[in-house]
Formats: sequence, structure tokens, C-alpha cells
Amino acid sequence: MSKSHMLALFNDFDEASAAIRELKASNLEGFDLKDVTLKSPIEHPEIEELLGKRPVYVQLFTFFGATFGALLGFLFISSAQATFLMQPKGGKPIIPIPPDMVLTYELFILGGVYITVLGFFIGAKLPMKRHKLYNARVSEDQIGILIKAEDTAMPAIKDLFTKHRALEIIGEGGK
Amino acid sequence: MSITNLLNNWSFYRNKRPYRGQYDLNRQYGEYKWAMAVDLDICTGCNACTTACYAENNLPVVGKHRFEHGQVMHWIRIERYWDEKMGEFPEQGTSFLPMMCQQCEAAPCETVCPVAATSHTNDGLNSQNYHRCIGSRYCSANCPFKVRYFNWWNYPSTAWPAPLEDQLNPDVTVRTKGVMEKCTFCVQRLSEAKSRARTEYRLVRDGEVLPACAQACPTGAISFGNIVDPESKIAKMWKNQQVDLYKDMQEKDNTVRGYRILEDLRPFPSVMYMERVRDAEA
Amino acid sequence: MINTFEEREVEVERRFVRKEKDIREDIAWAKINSDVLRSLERPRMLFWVIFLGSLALFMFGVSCEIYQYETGLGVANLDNPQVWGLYIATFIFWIGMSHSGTLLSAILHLMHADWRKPIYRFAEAMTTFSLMTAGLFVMVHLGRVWQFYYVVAYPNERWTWPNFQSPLVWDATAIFTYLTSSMIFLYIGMIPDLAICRDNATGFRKRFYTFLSLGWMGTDRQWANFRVTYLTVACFLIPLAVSVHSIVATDFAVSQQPGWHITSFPPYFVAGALYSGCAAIITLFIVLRYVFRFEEYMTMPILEKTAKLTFAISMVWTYLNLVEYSATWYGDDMYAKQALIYRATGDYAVFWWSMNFLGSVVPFTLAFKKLRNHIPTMLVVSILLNVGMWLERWMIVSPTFANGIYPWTMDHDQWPAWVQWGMVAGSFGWFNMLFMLFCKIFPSVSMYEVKEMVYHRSLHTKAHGEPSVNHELAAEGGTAS
Amino acid sequence: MIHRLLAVLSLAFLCGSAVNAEPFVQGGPIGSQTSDGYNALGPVVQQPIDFPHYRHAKDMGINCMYCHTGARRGYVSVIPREDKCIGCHQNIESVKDKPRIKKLFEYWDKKEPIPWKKVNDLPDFVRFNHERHIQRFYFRQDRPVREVCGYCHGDVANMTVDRRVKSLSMGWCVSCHEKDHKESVTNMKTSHGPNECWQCHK
Amino acid sequence: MSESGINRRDFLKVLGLGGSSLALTGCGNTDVQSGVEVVMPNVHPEDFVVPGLSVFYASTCTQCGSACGVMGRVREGRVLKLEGNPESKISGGKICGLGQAAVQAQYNPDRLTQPMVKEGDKLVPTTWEKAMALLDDKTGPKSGISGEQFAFVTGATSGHLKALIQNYMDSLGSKNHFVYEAVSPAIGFAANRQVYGVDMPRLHLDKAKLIVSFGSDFLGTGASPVHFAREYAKFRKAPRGTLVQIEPKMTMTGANADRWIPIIPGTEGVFALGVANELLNHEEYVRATSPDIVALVRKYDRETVSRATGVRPELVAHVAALLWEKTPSLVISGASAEGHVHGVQNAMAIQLLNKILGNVGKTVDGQAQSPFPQIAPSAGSFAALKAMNDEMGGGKFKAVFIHGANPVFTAPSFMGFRENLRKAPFKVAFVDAIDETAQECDLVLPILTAVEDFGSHVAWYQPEGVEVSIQQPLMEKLHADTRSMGDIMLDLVKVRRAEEYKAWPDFFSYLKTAVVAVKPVVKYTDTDEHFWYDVLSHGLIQVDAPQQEVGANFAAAALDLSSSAPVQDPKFPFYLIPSERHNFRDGRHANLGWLQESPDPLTTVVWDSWAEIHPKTAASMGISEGDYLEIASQNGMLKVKAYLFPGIHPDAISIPLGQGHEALGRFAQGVGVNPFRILDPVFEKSTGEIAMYGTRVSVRKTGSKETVVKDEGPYNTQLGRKLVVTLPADVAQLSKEI
Repeated sequence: MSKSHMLALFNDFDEASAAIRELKASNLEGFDLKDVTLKSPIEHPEIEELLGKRPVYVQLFTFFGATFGALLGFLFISSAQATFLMQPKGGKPIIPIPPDMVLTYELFILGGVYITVLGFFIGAKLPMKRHKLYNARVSEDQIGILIKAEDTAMPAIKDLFTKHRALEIIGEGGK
Repeated sequence: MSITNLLNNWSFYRNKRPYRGQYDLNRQYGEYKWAMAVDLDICTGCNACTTACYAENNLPVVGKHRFEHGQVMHWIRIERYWDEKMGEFPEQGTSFLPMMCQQCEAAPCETVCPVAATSHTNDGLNSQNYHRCIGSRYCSANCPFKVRYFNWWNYPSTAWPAPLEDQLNPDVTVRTKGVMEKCTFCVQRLSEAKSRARTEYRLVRDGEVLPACAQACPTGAISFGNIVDPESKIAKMWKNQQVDLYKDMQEKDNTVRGYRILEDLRPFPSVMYMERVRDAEA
Repeated sequence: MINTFEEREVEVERRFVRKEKDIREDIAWAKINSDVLRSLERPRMLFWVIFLGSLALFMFGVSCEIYQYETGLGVANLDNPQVWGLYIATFIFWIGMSHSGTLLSAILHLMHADWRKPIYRFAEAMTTFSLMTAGLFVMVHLGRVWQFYYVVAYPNERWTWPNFQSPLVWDATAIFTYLTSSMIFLYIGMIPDLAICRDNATGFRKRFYTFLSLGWMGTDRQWANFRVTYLTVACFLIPLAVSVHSIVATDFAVSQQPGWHITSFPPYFVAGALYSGCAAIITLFIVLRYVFRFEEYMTMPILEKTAKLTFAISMVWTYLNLVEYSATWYGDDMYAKQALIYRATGDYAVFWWSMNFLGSVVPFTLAFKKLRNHIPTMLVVSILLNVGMWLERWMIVSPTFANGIYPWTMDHDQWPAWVQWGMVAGSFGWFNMLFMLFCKIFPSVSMYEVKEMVYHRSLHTKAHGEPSVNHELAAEGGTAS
Repeated sequence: MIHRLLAVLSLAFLCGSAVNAEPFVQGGPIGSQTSDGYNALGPVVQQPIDFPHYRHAKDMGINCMYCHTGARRGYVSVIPREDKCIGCHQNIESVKDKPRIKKLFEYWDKKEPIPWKKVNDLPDFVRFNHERHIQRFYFRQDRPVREVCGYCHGDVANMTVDRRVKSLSMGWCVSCHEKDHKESVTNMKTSHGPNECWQCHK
Repeated sequence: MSESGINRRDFLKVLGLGGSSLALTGCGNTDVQSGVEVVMPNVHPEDFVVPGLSVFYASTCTQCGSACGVMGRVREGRVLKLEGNPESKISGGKICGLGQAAVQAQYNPDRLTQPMVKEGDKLVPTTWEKAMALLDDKTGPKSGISGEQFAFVTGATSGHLKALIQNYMDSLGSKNHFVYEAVSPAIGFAANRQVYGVDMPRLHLDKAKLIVSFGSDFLGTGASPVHFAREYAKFRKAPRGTLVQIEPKMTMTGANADRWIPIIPGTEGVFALGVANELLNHEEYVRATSPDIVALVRKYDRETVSRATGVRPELVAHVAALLWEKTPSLVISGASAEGHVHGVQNAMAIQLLNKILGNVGKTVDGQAQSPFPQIAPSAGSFAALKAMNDEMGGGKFKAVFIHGANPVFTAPSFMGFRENLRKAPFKVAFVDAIDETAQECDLVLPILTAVEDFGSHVAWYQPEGVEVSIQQPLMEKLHADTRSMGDIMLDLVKVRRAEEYKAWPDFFSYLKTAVVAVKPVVKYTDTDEHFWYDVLSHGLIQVDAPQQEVGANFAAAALDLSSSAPVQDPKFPFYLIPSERHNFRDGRHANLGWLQESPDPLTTVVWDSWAEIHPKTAASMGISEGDYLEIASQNGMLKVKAYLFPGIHPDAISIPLGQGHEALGRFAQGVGVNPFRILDPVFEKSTGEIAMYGTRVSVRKTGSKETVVKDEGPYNTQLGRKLVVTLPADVAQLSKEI
């Protein structure tokens, strides 16, 4: 019961989506839709929808990043002002709100951006090693469908891809 | 650095300066508020104060070329203004104005310094810490009186050819290139006097310490003292002239001479000037 | 020529119907790749000549700084009231320049204006580099650069902190945030393109791009995260960009100096920043289009749209400028009024009037379609606009110092010394250098986004069946080149 | 040292607890006087005469301020004037032929000052006021002299030639100025040290 | 900083402790360190010397003739600053800028540090032995020099050095001691002697309600500026006195006047008589005035006076009305009224007003009579130099000593002083820095500055009693090869009178003996030693002395000003006003950087000379600020930048004195021009003094232009700001002030 990978390259999105739609409908033994990975030179949300719900958690990172950026920023600044013995300034309180707000705002953005990007790297699993079934033409103009399935299901899938005019089908053994 | 500290003292940290009662004899820090009064009627414009300041505070002599480029370092300067309504001749003489750092209570320079090199002392002075200064010159840009002087050149190596450097006052730093400096009310004298007084369990006596300019001034046009002490001459003068340290608009009789310069910008200066008097019938 | 009514009608109709497209939707994706990657090939001799020229200019600026560092700021001929001079003026100029990238990549991205796609990459690079250039001026103008770390808030053995009340600290924070954020934004947006480069490169460059592309494969998961991230960061960048230049404006607006203490300064600065940024985009647009033969991507309609945008912003700027003047004139602030009169009639009058002319009158050339489509005119106009914007910054900084609040210390004849000019020139060399390097190392047109654009346009055409009108792009590109 | 400080500070910040320098600790070997992270053993300084502090301060039990007379009345604690050394030593016959004493008399006979090296040498722009500290902690709080002087100078009574034992950095000064100290033995009111730049920077 | 040798001045054994720490930010010691700097303990100091604390010593300022008592602040053996000595009746604890700068003279980098002897055209260093041998060779008994062949030129001197110099002259049998001051009060003194019978009466500024000053810059350059400034402050306090200043060019005093009246130079006397004429409309004044004077004064009616003086006729009446209204008043004459051919008459005419108004005895009375005539001040005069110059030109002198004067610089070119000086075969200068005169000398001896040396001074203006100001060294001598002037003179005296002076090894002991001798006069009862230290610690001996009698003698003949109308010469249409600046005086202090950088109060120009010209005149000639002008008299031409100055008579040009040095070191050399050079040979007719204000010049614009280096900005008004506010005197309620 070993699983292996297979990459099929398509000329355009229509063919690729047709192939996925059929895969989805086929209910093959030893194959799960969540094991399908679409590789494309551009983003294409419509096909991604076909692949089922694949949640993105970046916003969560953003929320926490921004909140903590702002909160810690304000606390950091105000407590630094409160402790810095030489801080008294004529005309202004020792902890002045408007300037601190400006800085809090900047730190809010700083936290937001940094943590969002962190979330992106985590969510997109970057940096990563390229999958060995990667094909450079994916970055050019072709659409690839990478599947992982039981060896038993492979021939059927291969047939399905061929039916949808896959330009090339590469298996793990280099077939 | 703690949140408890923040919460406990929040209202203190939120006090807007200057606030009434900021200087108070009963508080240990706030026993002094140094202030000055300059009587423009008896200032003769003789520049003794300027030279005294050069001697006391290690001010470099910049030379003709640099003076021409506006890089002179006099902490106190005597300005001379002709009357605007002057006819062919200045028949009422001229106006002299000794201008030094006004040690503003709400100093515009303090808030803008990025590194807190200039801040307020407990004695109400506007301190300038040369060693902290990185030379952004923002304080000078924001000073309405333009009494902050920047070291455009490396004066320590040029302004005191040997043995002239032997005259330098060891109590005052010789400022290197790239830092801002300004009148300090001769803080080295003040802290010496304060230290002496504390050892003797007392406050600094009125007249015990004077800045170099006030000490030199032949006519005594410059008065100096601790305004917190109600018995001091300076406090009496301010009161008599109806100038209130904490007010930005003075309500006073028109027979009274006291005023502070550029009060409309609300810097709350610590230097009170007394109007020049001219005998209109002369 | 047109005699009959019908003929005239046909002409009118043609004018309306014939709408040039931003980009041909039938460009093969592989061609996009090869066209853009061509720009990364071994540069021509001329590149090196210009690069070395920029380097020499930069080195001149560096030697000026070394001289100033050793001798003191006096060599720049600054003095007591005139404390900032060209350094801060040029600092604001470069900060302003940086706003275009954000405008194109973030604001237009959110507004789904997809014509930005072929040109936003270099604009973003411009953002990053001009911020780096601006940072130089912060350093250069300091009296004691070697103590710069005092501004950084970190726990130290002196137990000191910077003064968080100072607009300069806000500046430092905002610029740091902006610089890092826009660098990240630039980089993130470039990852798919770096993957393309990786797939097409060999040898050392392959390793380099492999490292930078972080193993991007274009999987659905990556794209989905990418999309969200890109959008989120863009959302952050817009307020950030606005805040950065507002904060730079507060450097002036929170002070009490006449001519600075103005409520409308923050929007005025932001408008000025977008303005000069857009003008710079036009300049670089034309240069890149010519140098890399990007006529198919940087098309005339895009240029025209950019020009229109510039014109719109220039009018906003003009409006805010006039508001400032009239508010000062109408208000009862003696100091500000005297400063304004001094600007218009004093020693800086020539520069002040040229600033107004270049900033408010010259942009009217952008209102004419003919001129908008005439590339040499656009090149000249865009450069003039930037000259005008540089003058604007200078006219904000210097005349106020020369004619401030205090009459005794006013100083009317302090002309910046060659050291200052040298460093201003050096900054252009530095920027140029960085930009040229960027163009040769990274794709200056976003390949994947052009593909997206082409793809979506072709879908649209297919759906609406709009006939493809003849393209005169190649022909026009030809005349331009 | 800085790393430790950094760690302490960031920890303190996160926990929201105050960093305080710990109280006076008396005695102990050089460099072990405090655990506040500010210990810094200065270099061994070659002095013209290896002055035995332990002999004077510990064995003979002489108050520091008997020789360092300036400490109670001025900024500088003062290296004792030469006639002060002679004043005592010309009457102490028992050690007169010791090499160090001989050397002292050589200087005296030539009327030459002894070129002592500064051990606790603050930067030129810092004005440390001995008088204030001695007045507050020695005279008013009535603490032992070895504790008061030793807070900054370490256990000099156990040294021959003095050696710097504290970092004397600004943060170290501030750490103590920040704390509340009693006014005097009788006055329980507390106050912290002055906190303005000009107090120490000239 | 470690000089600790046992010194005869044992009270000064304070040197030692290192750490003369000049804190330099950025350089120097910026970190905590160990074992780098060396600290020198004192070996055997005075008990009151605590390292790190300043000690103040009382002394006397010698920057001008006022002899203000000062306190020198000494730290670690260096004098750092001078303050006024509060015990001094002259300075009252105050000090002027000129006095402050005395420490700069001490540390001047261009000080002469060793004796110089002339070889060929150049001065080359030599040793004291050789120098003294040369002196002995040329002036000693073996040289065969007679008293007739010897001349000693000094500035105004007083005190025991003066006595010693006199003794030296006596030992040589010479009477040729020429006391020369380039800017001297001699004309005023002459007038005062005629009128009051004394050189200088005491003026009570504080008692006056109105001061009418005819060109007297008593606040800046007068007899005793610091004292007068203090008096002026009292005068301005309630009840506030009114100051009227009448002069052709605004001085610092004029700048503070309630009413400043420009007048044609030289016609001040006419104006005074015009005022007198108006005053004599009041019967009581006529009664107090002798008829012949009344008759004389009656000639000066308003219109005549106005025509002569260029002052509006109603102003004459106005000044008279003020004088009538405000009593007591005080009328002062000053340099610009006196520096004319008829200077003495002018001054007398001005003093006549005091007589008419009855001020004599009220605001004008006598100074205390000094009980020590041998140390009383001898005021300098120009006439002395003129006499000396004439004799020297005839080749009479074989040896000339010069001390405290710089005649080569200050003598007008028409005298040919430099050439005449060259005729003398042996010239010796005693200086602390090489000036123009020293450059011409054969032997230049470096002397100590005032802050290193002992001395005693008596001012010629004594406000209260007689103050003998004691000058004591504030520090060790800075340069090993310099000597006290007193020591040198004592050595020279001993050459001929060894027996008489053998008791005194040096000037210090001579002075001490002399001072202690005063003990009975001040009724001091303790020991000599105590008295001496008492004197040193106070810095002065205050002697109560009877007041001089002041008369008021006026003869109508002496007041005849009918010939005072200025000579009109179309070739030289302008009056030259060589104005004395309070910081530079005659130029001897031009080598002090602080003074060079201290802006002139009225023009704020620094480091330069300038020509003040009235804006109206300038406009008519197309002159703007910074234009180089050629200002030519019959005796020379100066090229100097124009400064448009409203406080000057439109027919006058003013150039400040003191600049234009060819020597005196880096701070003075090549700065500005020297108006002394172009003075015309116009002399006051009764005293023979040069009429400083009598020179006529022409002005030509050269076409070249340069920035005037000044502190003032582009505007000279307040631009509507409320910086200096003026309150009318009748509104102000000074009496309610504190």
C-alpha cells in the first residue's frame, strides 16, 4: 500500500479544471482530493475552489501581529518614558499621548506587516525544498496537477489526465 | 520600568508642564526655580556680559570669517534695534536687548530633540547635555529666540592656540564639533552653590550665586535668583512687575514694565524683561 | 479636409470607438518570460559607462561627507538660523519620491486597476531605493553621525532612551517601518518571478535565485497564502505611506517657525510626495521602455493613465499649496505672513516662483492628449516636475530659516556650499546605481502579473466578444524608440 | 555585561517588575561586592609608591577622610597633600627605613609631587560630587565609612594599591539614584537621587 | 601643571594638582579608565587651597586707568576669570568687558616670552644676561650717557612703579619722562583747572535729575566707565533722571540718552552758550552770573546758535527748559567737544552751564585729595609725545625707553615718529607682546602681565576717598623668561644707587615696604605682616582724605567762541570722527580675541574697521553698506568699508580707533585700519594737544564691495515684534518698583 506522486501538465486552465472536476467526481479508491496540488504560473482562485476548502490563516497572524505591535508598542514607549529619569520636558507631560499614539501607530503597522509575512511563510510552507516532480514549465505557461495516490489508483488517474489532453505526465520513477 | 509604576504614577506623568505648584519649597525637588530679570532701561549695551560669558563658559573665538558666516558662539548677545518710527536721527537713542537662552518652562527645543539631550531640570532650567547631543539641530530650528549655537567647526583644536587653553574653565565642558550649546545660567556655579548650601542644611541664599553675566554687568541690569523663595529679590521683582511664571498672557497695569519676550508663542520664558523707559518730553 | 457631415460623424465615432488597449491579450506567456528575462542579460557597454558615472558621482558625495565629517558641518556653510540647508530639503524630496511605489502597488492594487501591473515593480524598487537615499541624508546632516545609535530605542548601560516626543524619532520609526515593509512587500511580490528566474538561470545565478525564491512552486496553497498576504500588506502600506510623509510634515508642522506651523502640511506633503513619485515613474517608465524595449508591456495607454494620474495629483498639490498661501495671507499670524512675503519677494524669490511655475503650470501639459502621447515631451515634463518638487522642499526649509520669528538672527545670504551640492549630486548617483543594479538582477516587470493581466483580459474579450481593434502599439513604440 | 543587562532589562520589562540595585554589601574579595551586574575589575595600576591601603585603613583603622579630605567638602576627594604623609611619618620611627617610606621622603626632600595615577577616572565631562554622597550617607545616615566609600570603591581596606571594582557606568549611577534613600538617621522621609543631566554632566 | 618650586611668593604656593581637566566631548577622556591620567598632589599648599575648588584673590585691573578692584578666580594654579571686587569703591564688584579680557592677555599665544635684540633688521631672541649687559653698556655709568640724552616714554602711570621710574630718572639726572596717552583727557583737565582749579572734579551722576552731556561717553570710555555705569544705574532708578546727549556721532552713552541731538563737530560750546542765553531769561540765574559773562552769552541767541550748530532752534530752548525744570542737573563735557582747536573754550562754555545752574558743589564737587603725591597718577598727554618727538628728531636722545605706550602706532603720520625714533641709537621697549613700537626697538624686554605681577595703582578719578589699588599676582608666571617691570626698574636703579636700594631684593619687597609705610595713615594698629596680608586680601587701601576745593572761575575772555566756526574746505567736506571704542581704546588691547569678537554696541561690527556714514549722505553719494570708501585727509588715506549709521551727523564720517595693527600678533594684525594715521596737524590752541576731531576728510566710493562682518541681521528694527518695548517716563512708576 504505498503512495506515489504524479504530475500532469496542461496547456490551459480549462483543461486542468475539467480534469480536476472529473477526478473529484470519480471517487477513486486510494485517492483523496486533498492530495491534489495545483501548480500554476498565475493565481487562479476559481480552480482552487474546485479543490475544496483549503483555509488560509494569514489574517489571524495579521490580527495578532497588529494587536501586539500596538499594545506592546504603547507599553514599551510609555514605560520607557516613565522610567527615563531625564525625560521631563517643558510644556508637555512626561507621557504625552499624541506622540505616543504616532509611534504606537507605526509599531502597529510594523507588527502587522512582520507577523503577516511570518504567517505567509508558515502558511505557504516557505522556504521549502522544491518537490522533485516540479517542472520549470509551470512557471512559464503550463498548469500542473500533482497528485498523490495509492499505486493502485495511478493508472486510472493517468488515463483521466490523458483524456483531458495532458501535455505530459510525469510519474515518480521518471516515467 | 514596570506597569505598576505606570499605573501608580499615571497622573504625575500626565501633568502638563508648567503646572502651578511645579516649583514648591515643600517638595524636595522643586526648591529652586532660577529666574532672571533684565532691566532694559539701565542696560547700556556695553557687552561686559558677553565677554564675561566667554570667560566663564569656554566659548570659542571663531574669527572674522566664521563670524561672517553666522557661526558665532556668543551665548548672550546684545541686540541693537533702531526705533521703527525713527526719523532722520535716532533721537531717543537706541534699544539694547541682551538675549540669552530664556530657559523656557515650556521650551520648544526640548520636545523635539530626538535623543533627549535637552530636557528640563528640577530647577526649571533647560539643560543641554553635550555628550548626548547628536547634532540634529532640530532644537535650534525650533527655538523662537535662536539662542542655541551649534559647533560648526572643531573648536577645541583651533580656537585656543596654546597657552590660551590654560584659561579654560575646568567646570565647563569644551564642546567639540557637531554639538549644540547654549546659555546654562552658569549651571556650574549654581550646582556648586546648591551643594554648599545642602551641606550647611539650608537653601541657597539670595544673591549667593550669580551667573557670570549678572555678576559682571556694571549697571546691574541683570538680576538673578531663586523665584521659589518668596523673600528673594527676583521673586519680589517678578511679583512687583506682575509677571506670572505660569501664565502665557499677563494681565497687568500699563504702568508696570515687566514682560516676557514672544510670550504669544507660549514658551513661558524664565527671563523677565523690564521695558525701556524714555522721557518723551526730553 | 473633412467636408461632409457623414465624414465628420465617422471621425467622431472612430475617436470614441477606437480605444487603445493597455496590453495585447494575445501575447504568449512564454514570450513574456523571455522578453523580461532578456533584460537580465549581460549589460551593454553603455550600462557600465552610466553605472560608473553614477558610482563616480556617488563617490564624490562620499568624499564630501568625509570632508565634512572630518572638519565639521561648517564646511557646508550652514549657520545659526540656517541650520538644515539642502540636506533636509533633499531628504524630504527622496522620502516623497518613495511614495509612488506604494501608490502603484498598493492603492491601485486595492482599486483593481490592473494597468499598474507591468509598471509597479520598478516603482516599488524606486520606493525602496529612494528611502535608502533619504536615510543617507538623515545621517549626513547630523553633527555627530558617529553617535547615531542614540536615537535607537534599546536598553543600554546608560539607562537612557530616545525622546519619544520628538518628530525625528517618529521619523526614524516611520521610515524604518516603511523601508522594511516596502522591502518585504517588494520581495514577497517578487517571489513568483524569482522562481521564473530560477527556472531559467544557470550556474551561480541559479543558486542565487534558488535561494531567493525559497522553493516557490506555484502550488495552490502558496498562491492562496500569497494572495491574502499581498492584499494584507498592501492594506498596511497605504496608511503607512500616508503616515510616513505626514510625520515628515510634522517635523515642520509641530515647530513654531513661520511657514512651517501650518495645519495643512501633512496632506500637502503627502500630495507632494505622490506628485514627485508619479513624475519620477514617468521618467523611469520612459527610460526602461526605451532601454529594455518593453514597448509591449509599458504601453502608451499605461503611460497616458500615469500621466493623467500625475495631473490629478498635481492639481491636488496646487490646491493645497494655494490653501497654504491664502490661509497664511488671510490669517493674522504676522510671522507667517512676513515669511510668505519674504519667500515671494526676497532672496529666494526666483526659486520660489519657479517652484510654483514648475509645480502648478507645467503639469498642464499633461492635460493634452497629444502631449501625453509624445514621449520626449513627457520625459522633459516629468523631469521638470521633479525639479519643481525638489525646489518646493528647498523652499519649505531654507526661507523659513532665513526669515524666521526672530528679527536679529535672520540671515538672508547663506548660499549652500559645494559640499552640500556635492552630497545632493551624490545621492542621485547612489540612487541611480542601486536602480541600475536592481534592473539587471531582478525582473523590472512583474512577469506573473502581466500573465494574469493578459489572461484576464483575454477572458474578458472572449466573454464580450469585442472585436480586436488594430494595434498601433508597435508602430508607436517604433516612433518613440 | 551588557548582555546580562539586556537580559535583565527585557525580562523586567515583560514581567512588569522593577529593576533595583541591591543594598550595600560590605567586605568580600575584590570584584564580589555587588551582584548587580556592574562589577568590572579595572586594570592593575602601577603607582610610584605601592601605597598599602590595608595598613592604613584596616590595620590602623584610619578613616578614609583623614587623608582624602576633599571628599566631605568638594567635588574631588583629593589625593592627600604630601606634607600630610610626612606629618605622620616623620614621627613613626619604626617604619622609616622601609623602602616605600624612603621613597616618600625622597620625593619630599626634592619637594616634588608624587605622580599618582588616577584609578577611578571618570570621563572628563562627568562631575562626580563626593561631598554630596559623603554628607548624605556618612554624616546624615551615619553609616560606616567603609560601607559608604566602599559602595563605589569596593573594599579598599583590603587592598594594597587601589583598584577599580565597579563599572562606574551611567546606568550604574542611575540604578542607585533611582532608589529612594532615607534623608538621615532620624528623618525617615525618603527621596531619590537627582535625576537631571546637569547634575553630573558639565 | 606641576610647578611647585618653593617661591618667594610663598602665599602663592598653590600649584600642583593635575586634572586641569578640560572636558572635551568627543575627544579627550570619554570613558571610565584607570591608570592613564596622572594626578599630582600638592606638596605643601596653603590651608585654604582645596583642589577642585576655586580660590579668589583680590587684585587690580590695569586694562585702563580706572584701576578697578578685581577678584581673580584661581583653580589649580591658573587664573581663570576676573570678577569685580565688591570692596572696591570704583568697581563695586562689577567689571567691564575690557577688564574680563585681561586673562586673555595673560595667556595670549602671541606673548613675548623671551628678551629680543635687534640684529640687522630683525629681532632675535637673546638671554636676560646679555640683555641686561647690553642695557648696562648703553645706559649704565660707563656709557657716559647724560640725563639730557635719555628719554623714558610711558603711558599714564601711578603707584609705586611710577615712583620707581621717577627714582630711576632721578638717578640718571634726567627730566625726560614723557607720559603719553594717545587718547588723553588733557584738554578737559586744562579746562577744569581753569574753571574748578582741579584736574577732575567729582561728578555725582546719581544725584542729578538731568544730565546734559556734550559728547562725553562716560559709560564707555570716560574716566571710570564701570563706576559711572553704576552711578548711571542709580541715576536711572526712581526718581528717574533724564539724559540728554549732544554730540556729532552717537556714542554708547548717546545710545542710552532720552534725547540725542546731533551737532556739527566743534560747535558744542556755541550750543552751550545758546542754552546759557536761554537760561539767563530766568532772573535768578542772571543774578548769580557776572555781568560780563551775561553780556557775552547774550550774543548767542537761538537763531545764531542754530545756524552755527545745525541744531533746530527750538531744541536750544528745549534743552534750556529741561535744565530749568529738572534740578539738580549735571552738565558734562566730553571728548568730542574738547578735541578741537578751541577745545578748552568749548569745555569751559559747557562747564559754564554748571555754574549758572548752581550745580557746582551739588553735583560737581571735589575729589578726595590724595595724601600720597609721589604715587598719584600722572595723566598722559599728546603734548608730551610731541615735545619728545621734536627733540628726538633733532637727534638729542641716545637712549629711549618705552613702556605702556605704543607711539609708533598711535602717533599721526605727520609727526614722522617712526623715522624720528630710528634716529635714536638705542631704544628699549618693555612689553608683553611685540607691538609696532617694539618692532622698531633695539632691545625688547618681556615683562609680566598684570595678573602675574605685583603693583599698585591710584586712579585719577576717585569716587570716594582715595583708593590705592593693590595688584598682586594671581598665578605663577607663565613664561619662565619674563620678568616683572618693577624688578627690572629696581635693578636699573640699583646700578647707580645700589646703597639706597640694597634692602630690597625685588620689587615685591619694595612694594611691601612702601605699602606697610601707609599703616599710620589708615590708623592700622596690628603688625606689619598682618597689615600686608590684610591689604592683599582686600586688594586695596582705602584712605579717607579731605575733599579738594572746587571753585568756579569764568572769565568772559576765555569763553570767546567767535572764532570757532569750522574752516570750510571744499576738497575735504567731511568731519572725521575717530571714535574711541570702549573695548579697544587706543588699540593696545586689539590682540585679545574676546574683544575682537565682542560686537561694537552700536554697529555690531566685529573684527574690522568701518566708516560710519549717515544714510542720507550715503544715499546722495550712492553708497550702500559694505562699499569700500577711500577716506582721505591731507595726511593720508584709508580704505574702509561703509556702514550706514543713522546716529551720526550727515557731514561727518566716523572710523573707530584701535584697529589697523601691523604687529601685536595674530588677533590684531591686519584687522581694519588705523585712523590715527590720517589725523591732520590741528592742535588745541592753549594746551598743544592734538585736536582729535579737527581733521577734515574727503570720501570717495571705490566701487569694490565686501560684506560687513557684523552680528546684526538684515533688519535693524524689531519688525513689529514686541522685543524691546518703550514706556514713556511719565507712565512708568519706577518708585513703586523693587
